Amino acid sequence: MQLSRDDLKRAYRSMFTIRTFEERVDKEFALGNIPGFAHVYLGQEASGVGVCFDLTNDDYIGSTHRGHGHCIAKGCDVHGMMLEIMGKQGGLCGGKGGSMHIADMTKGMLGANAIVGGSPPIAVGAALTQKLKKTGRVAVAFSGDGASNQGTTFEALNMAVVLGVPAIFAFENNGYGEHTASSYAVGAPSIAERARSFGMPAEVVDGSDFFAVHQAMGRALERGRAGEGPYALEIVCSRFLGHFIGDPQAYRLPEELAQARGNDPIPRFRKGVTEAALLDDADLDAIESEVLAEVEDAVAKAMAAPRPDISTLETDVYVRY
Amino acid sequence: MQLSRDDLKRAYRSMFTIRTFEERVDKEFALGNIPGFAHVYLGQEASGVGVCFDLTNDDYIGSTHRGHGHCIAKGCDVHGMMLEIMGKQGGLCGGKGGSMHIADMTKGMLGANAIVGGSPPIAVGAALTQKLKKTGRVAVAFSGDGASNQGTTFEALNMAVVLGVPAIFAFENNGYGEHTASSYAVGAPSIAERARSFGMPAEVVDGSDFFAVHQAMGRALERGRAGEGPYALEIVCSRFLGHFIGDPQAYRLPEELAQARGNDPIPRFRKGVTEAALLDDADLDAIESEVLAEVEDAVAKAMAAPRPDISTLETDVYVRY
Amino acid sequence: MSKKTYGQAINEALRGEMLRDPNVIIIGEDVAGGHGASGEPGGVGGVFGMTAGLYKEFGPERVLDTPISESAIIGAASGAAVTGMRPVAEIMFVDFVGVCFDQIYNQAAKFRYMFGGKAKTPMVIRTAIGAGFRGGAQHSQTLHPLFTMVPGLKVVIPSNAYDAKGLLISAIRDDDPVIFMESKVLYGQSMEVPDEAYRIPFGEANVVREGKDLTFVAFGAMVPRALAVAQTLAAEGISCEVIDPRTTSPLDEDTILESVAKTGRLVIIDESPPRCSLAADVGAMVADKGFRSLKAPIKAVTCPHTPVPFAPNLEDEYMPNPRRIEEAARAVLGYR
Amino acid sequence: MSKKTYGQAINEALRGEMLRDPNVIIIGEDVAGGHGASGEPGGVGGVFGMTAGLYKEFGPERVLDTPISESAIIGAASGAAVTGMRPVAEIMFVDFVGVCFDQIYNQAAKFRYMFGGKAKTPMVIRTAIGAGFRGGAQHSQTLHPLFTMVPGLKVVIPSNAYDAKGLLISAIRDDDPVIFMESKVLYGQSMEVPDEAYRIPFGEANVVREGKDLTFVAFGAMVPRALAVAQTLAAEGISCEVIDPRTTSPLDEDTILESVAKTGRLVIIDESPPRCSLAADVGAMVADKGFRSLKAPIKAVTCPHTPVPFAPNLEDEYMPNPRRIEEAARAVLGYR
Ligand SMILES: Cc1ncc(C[n+]2csc(CCOP(=O)(O)OP(=O)(O)O)c2C)c(N)n1
Ligand SMILES: Cc1ncc(C[n+]2csc(CCOP(=O)(O)OP(=O)(O)O)c2C)c(N)n1
Ligand SMILES: [Mg+2]
Ligand SMILES: [Mg+2]
Repeated sequence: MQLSRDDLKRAYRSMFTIRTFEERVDKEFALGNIPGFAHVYLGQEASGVGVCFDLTNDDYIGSTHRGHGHCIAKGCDVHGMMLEIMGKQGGLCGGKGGSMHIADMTKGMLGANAIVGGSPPIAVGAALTQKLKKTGRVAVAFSGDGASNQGTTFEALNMAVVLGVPAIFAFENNGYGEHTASSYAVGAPSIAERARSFGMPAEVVDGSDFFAVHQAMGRALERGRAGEGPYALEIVCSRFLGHFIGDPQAYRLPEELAQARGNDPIPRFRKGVTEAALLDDADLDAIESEVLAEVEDAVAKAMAAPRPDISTLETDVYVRY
Repeated sequence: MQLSRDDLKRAYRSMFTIRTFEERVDKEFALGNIPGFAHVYLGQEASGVGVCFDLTNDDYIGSTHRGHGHCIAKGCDVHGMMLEIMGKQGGLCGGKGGSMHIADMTKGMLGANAIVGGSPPIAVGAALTQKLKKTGRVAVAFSGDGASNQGTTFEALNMAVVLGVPAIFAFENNGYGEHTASSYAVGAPSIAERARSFGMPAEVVDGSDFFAVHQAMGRALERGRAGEGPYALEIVCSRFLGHFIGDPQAYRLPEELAQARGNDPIPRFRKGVTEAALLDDADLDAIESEVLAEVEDAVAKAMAAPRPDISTLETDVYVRY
Repeated sequence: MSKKTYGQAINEALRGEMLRDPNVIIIGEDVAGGHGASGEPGGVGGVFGMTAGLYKEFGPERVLDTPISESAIIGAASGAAVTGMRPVAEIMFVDFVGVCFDQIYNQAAKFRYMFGGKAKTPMVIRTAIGAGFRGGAQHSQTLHPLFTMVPGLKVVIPSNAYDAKGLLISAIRDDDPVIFMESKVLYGQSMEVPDEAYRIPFGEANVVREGKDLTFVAFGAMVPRALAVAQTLAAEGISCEVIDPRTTSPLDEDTILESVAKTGRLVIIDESPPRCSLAADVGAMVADKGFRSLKAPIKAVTCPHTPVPFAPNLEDEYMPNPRRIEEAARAVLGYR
Repeated sequence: MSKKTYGQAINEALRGEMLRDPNVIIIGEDVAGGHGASGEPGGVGGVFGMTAGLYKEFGPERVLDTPISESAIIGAASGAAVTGMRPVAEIMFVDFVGVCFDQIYNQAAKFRYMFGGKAKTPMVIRTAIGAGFRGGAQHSQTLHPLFTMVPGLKVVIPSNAYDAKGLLISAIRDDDPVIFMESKVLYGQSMEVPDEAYRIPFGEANVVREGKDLTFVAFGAMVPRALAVAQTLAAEGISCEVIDPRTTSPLDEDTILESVAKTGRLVIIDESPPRCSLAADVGAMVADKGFRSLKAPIKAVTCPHTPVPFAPNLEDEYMPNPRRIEEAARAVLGYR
C-alpha cells in the first residue's frame, strides 16, 4: 500500500521538524545558549523518520549521541527537548540529561546514549520483553558506522539471533565516525554483509530517500512483528556538518560536502511528492510555517525558562535508597 | 613440500605429550593434587600442534583457559607447567598464575587467559609489533567457539583488518562453550563465515586431522609472514571430557561422546603415517615411552617441590613502585 | 524452617520469586545449560548450581541461556527491566565485569538520573565473588568497591544463608538495579532458613555479636572470620562487637557509628586490595562522623595491593586471615 | 622555558618521547584523524588536540588511528607493549573505560604478577577526566578510584602544565602500565614550562603551599580550587598547607602524614562521588597512620553520590566548589 496524503504530510513534518530543530540548535550553540557539546542530525532526517514512521509508542528505540532526530521521529516533544538541551527546568529529563541523554519512556524512546555502542544491548532487552510478553512490538537500535565496530554492538547482533528477539539494527552509515571515514574504520566490505553473517537478514538502503528507508523498515518490521527475529539495515546517508558543532572538518574537501548537500533528503522528498502530485507546494509550505513557529516557540520558551532547582541535584538517583 | 620424518616425529611427540600431560592432569586433579579447577585439551591436540608447528619462539600466541595444549605445542617446558599447575615453586609463573595463566615470554607464549575473549585483542597488539618492526613474525589468537561471541573478539577481528596486522585467529570450535552447544550460542551459520565478513580470508578445517590444520595454518602463515594481513581458521574439533575436570556433562548423550572419541586425532595420525610408511610403530612407540617418562618425571618433581616462598606474595606486581 | 545451605537459600529465593511474579526471568550463561547438545537442556543450572531446576520448572521463556557476551547479557537485562520485566542476570564470576562494566555503571545505574527520574530499572545482577577457591587472579576477586562507588547501583553482600535468602528477595522486589554478590566459599555453609519468603531491608546492618571493647566491621565471607577472632579474644575477656553491614550501598552508617561510640575502637575486615576499598570507605566515614568517640587508630585488615595469587599458601596469606585480624585487633586495643 | 598550556605541555612530552625512542607509538581514535576522507589525514590530533601534528611528523606507523573499539585499542597497546613497543593509547574520555575495563585491570595490569614477574608492560593510557565541561553523565566522570584500586596499575593525575609534562615523560619511560588522567578543564591553563625533557617521579607529592593550621589534600583540577580557598583563609590569618599527590598510585603517604603531623587537621578535596573514593582512601590512611596527630575529624569534600548532572547550575554544585571547601575547612578548624 502507498502512504496516504496525511502520512506523507506527517513524514514531511517530521523531517522538516528535525531540520529546523537542528539548524536552530546549531545556531543557538554558536550563540552560547547551549552548554557542552551537541551533535546534529542534519542530512540524516530521512533515516530516522523512515525507520520510526510506523512505530507506535509501545515500540522502542535506543539511540545515540546524535539522537535529536531519532527523538523527534519517535514523537518526543520539541519543547521538552529544547529545554533539555539548554539545561532548563521542565526539560524532558529535568535538565539532568542534556543533548546526549534525552529519553522519553512514554514515547518508547529509551534514550540517546553518549557511549558509542551503548544502545544495541539495551535494545535487545527491550525486544526481549516484547517477545516474552508477546506484544508484537519491536525495538530498534540506532547505531552509526562507527558504533558498528564496538564489541557491544556485535554481541547484541549475536544475542538477538540466539534469543530470536524482534530487534532491528539500524546502522546509519553517514560515512564518518567522528573524523575518521567508515571506509577506513570498518574493515568489512559492508556493514550489512557483516550483520548478515551473524545470521539475520540485512539490506543496504539509500538513507537520503525516505521511501527507500520506510520500505526497508517495513520488511524489518514485518519480520519483527511476526516474531521471526532480528533484522539489520545499513542506511547510507550523509552528515552535512562536522562531528560535533564546531568541528571544522578540514578533512573533507568542499566537493565531498557539496555532493552530500546535493543529495539532501528533504528537497528530494518534496520534489518526489510534488512531481507525483501527491502533495502540492502549498501543503508543504504550510507545514514548514507551522514547524518554524513551533521551533521558534520552543526556543523562546527554553531561553526564558529557569535552570532546574538546585534541590534536584540529589534526587532521582534511586527509586528508593 | 611434505613434512620430513623428523617433522612427523616432532608432531607426534607434541600431540602425544599433550595427551599424556592432560590425562595426568585429570588424574592428579582427581587425587587432589591440583588446586582450583582445570580445563583439559584432550581431543584437540591436532589443533594446537597443527597451528603452532611452524611457529618460532619469536612468533606469538595468546591462549585460553584451556591452554595447556597450546603451551606444549608452543614449546613450554612440561616440568615448569606441572609445577605451575600444582602451585609450586619453580613453576613457569612462580606458582602465581596456575593452570589458567601459564605464560612463557621466551617461547612467544603470551599467556593462557581466564577471561573468555581476553586474548584476541592482545594478540592484535603482538601482531602490531611484528608489523611495525617488520619482523615477518605473526601472532595467533586461540579462541573457542564460545569466545567467538565475546565483543572483544569481534573488535579484534576488525582491528586486525584495519591495522593490517599479521594476526591469525584460530577458532577452536569444539562444539561447546561450557555446557552450551555452539550450535545454540553462535547465531551465525558459521564462525569462519562470520570472520570472513569482517574482511579477512577464513576457512573451516577438520581439527582432528593434524595435516589439515597444519596446511590451513600454512596458508594463514604465508599471508601473515608476507605482511598481507590477518586470517581466520575455524578448527572443528571435539572436547573429549567435560568443560572442566569434574563436569559430568549429562547434557551429552553417550553416542555423541563415542562419536567424538571415534575421531581421535592421535590414532588417526598414527594410522596415517604408518599406512603411508612414513613412520613405523617402533618410531612412535619410542616417542610414547619418552613422553610418558618425561611427564612422569614432571609429576614426581612437581609433587616433591615446595610451595612458593611466602615472601613472594607481594613481589612482581610492578617492575618498580 | 529447615537447614539449608547458602546456595540452597539462593535457589529457593529465585524459585519463590519466579512463582510469585511472572515478570521475574533469569538470564545468563548456562543458567539452564545443555542447549543444543545431544541430551536434555536444563540440567546444569549455572556453574555453581544456583539456578538448578528452574529451567525445568519454568521453561525457556523464564530461564534464558545466552552466548558468552556479558555486555549483551546486562544490556538485555536492563533493556528488559526498563520495559517491564524483572530480570535476574548472572555474571558467573564477578571478575568478568570488566567486559560489561559500561552496561552496568554508565547505563543501567544511570538511566534513572540521566532521564530525570523517568525510568525504573528493576534488575538484579547475581555474581560469585571471593578468593580461597584457588581460582587464580581472574576468578577470585571481590570487587565490591567497584560497585559501591557507582551512584544508582545497590550492592548486597550476604554473609550467611539466612541473609542470602532475605536479601535476594528484597533485591528482586527492589525497583533499582542491584548487584548481589555471592561468596563462593559460603555456598556450602548451612543454617536454619525459613521455607517461606521474607525480606531483609537494605541499609540495615546486622550486629552479629555484641561487645564493648572493639568494633569489627566485616563484609561477606569475612564475617565468620571476624567472629572467630572475636571468640578467641573473648577467652581473654576482650569483648568484640561484630557488625555485618549486609549491603555496602546503601551503608548503615548509624549502626557502625553507634558501635564505635560504645567501643571507641574499630577494625575493618575487607577482602579486597586496600586502595579505595570498603575498608577505606568505612574508616574514613568514622574518622569524620565518629571522630570524637575514637580512642585508637582505625585499622583495616585487607588483602595486599596485589592480584590474587594461585598457590594455596600464597592465597591463604593474601586473604585477611585470623592471624592478621588478631594482630590488628591487638594493635588497636594496645594503643596508648 | 616559555609559557605553555597544559595541553601544549602534553603534546610536547609526546613529541619529545617519540623523537627519543622509536618504540613509542600512539594509538587511539582520531589521534591522527581524517583517514579515508577526501582531504588529508592527520589534521585532527585527537578531539582535544593533544596529539596534533604528530601524524604529520611521525607518519602512520607511529600514530595509529583505530576504529571505535576500546577493548581492541587497549589490547593492541598491551600486546604491543609486552612484545617490545612503548604504546601510548588514548581513551578519549575516561567515561569510556567501561567498554574496555577488562583489558586494563584483568589483563595489562595483571600480566606481570600472573606470569611470575616474567612480563613487562610499558604502556600509557591517556584519558580526559572531569566535570565542569557540561558533558553530562557519560562524559564528565573522573574515576581515578577505579584505577587506584587496581594492583599493577599506576595512576597519574597532574594538576598543572609543568607537572603534566614531567609526569607524562616519566609515564612513557616507566616499565609498568600507567594511566595518565588529563583534566579537561585544565587543558587551557598555562604557565612556564621548560622546553627540554624532565621527569617528575611517581609517588612524590607536591607541597603546593605551606601552612600550619590545616592540610588540604587535593587531586588534579581540585588543586587550584584548594589553593583559592587557602588564599581566602590566609586573609583571616589561617594558614593552610596544600598537597597535590600528583600520583594516586603510588601515593606519597609520608608527605601527607608529615603535614598532618604539623597541622593536626585534614580536609581532602576529591572530584568523585564519595564512596570508596580517593578522599576515603586518604582519610582512612591518616585515621590509621596519623591518628595521634589528629586534632579534628577528617573531612572530605567530594561530589554527591549521584551521576554528573548536565544543567550548568547543577553541575557547578555537584563539583567540590570553594563554598563547600571553605565550609569543610571551617568545620575542622572550629572543632573543639
Ligand atoms: C565508547 C565510546 N568511544 C568513543 C566515543 C567518542 N565518540 C562519540 S561519537 C563518536 C563517533 C561515532 O561515530 P558513528 O557511530 O558513526 O556515529 P555518528 O557520529 O556518525 O552519528 C565517537 C568516537 C564515545 N562516545 N563512546
Ligand atoms: C568473560 C568470561 N565469561 C565467562 C567465563 C566463564 N567461562 C570460562 S570458559 C567458558 C566457556 C568457553 O567456551 P569456548 O570459548 O568454546 O572454549 P572451550 O572451553 O570450549 O575451550 C566460560 C563461559 C569467563 N572465563 N570469562
Ligand atoms: Mg557515522
Ligand atoms: Mg568450545
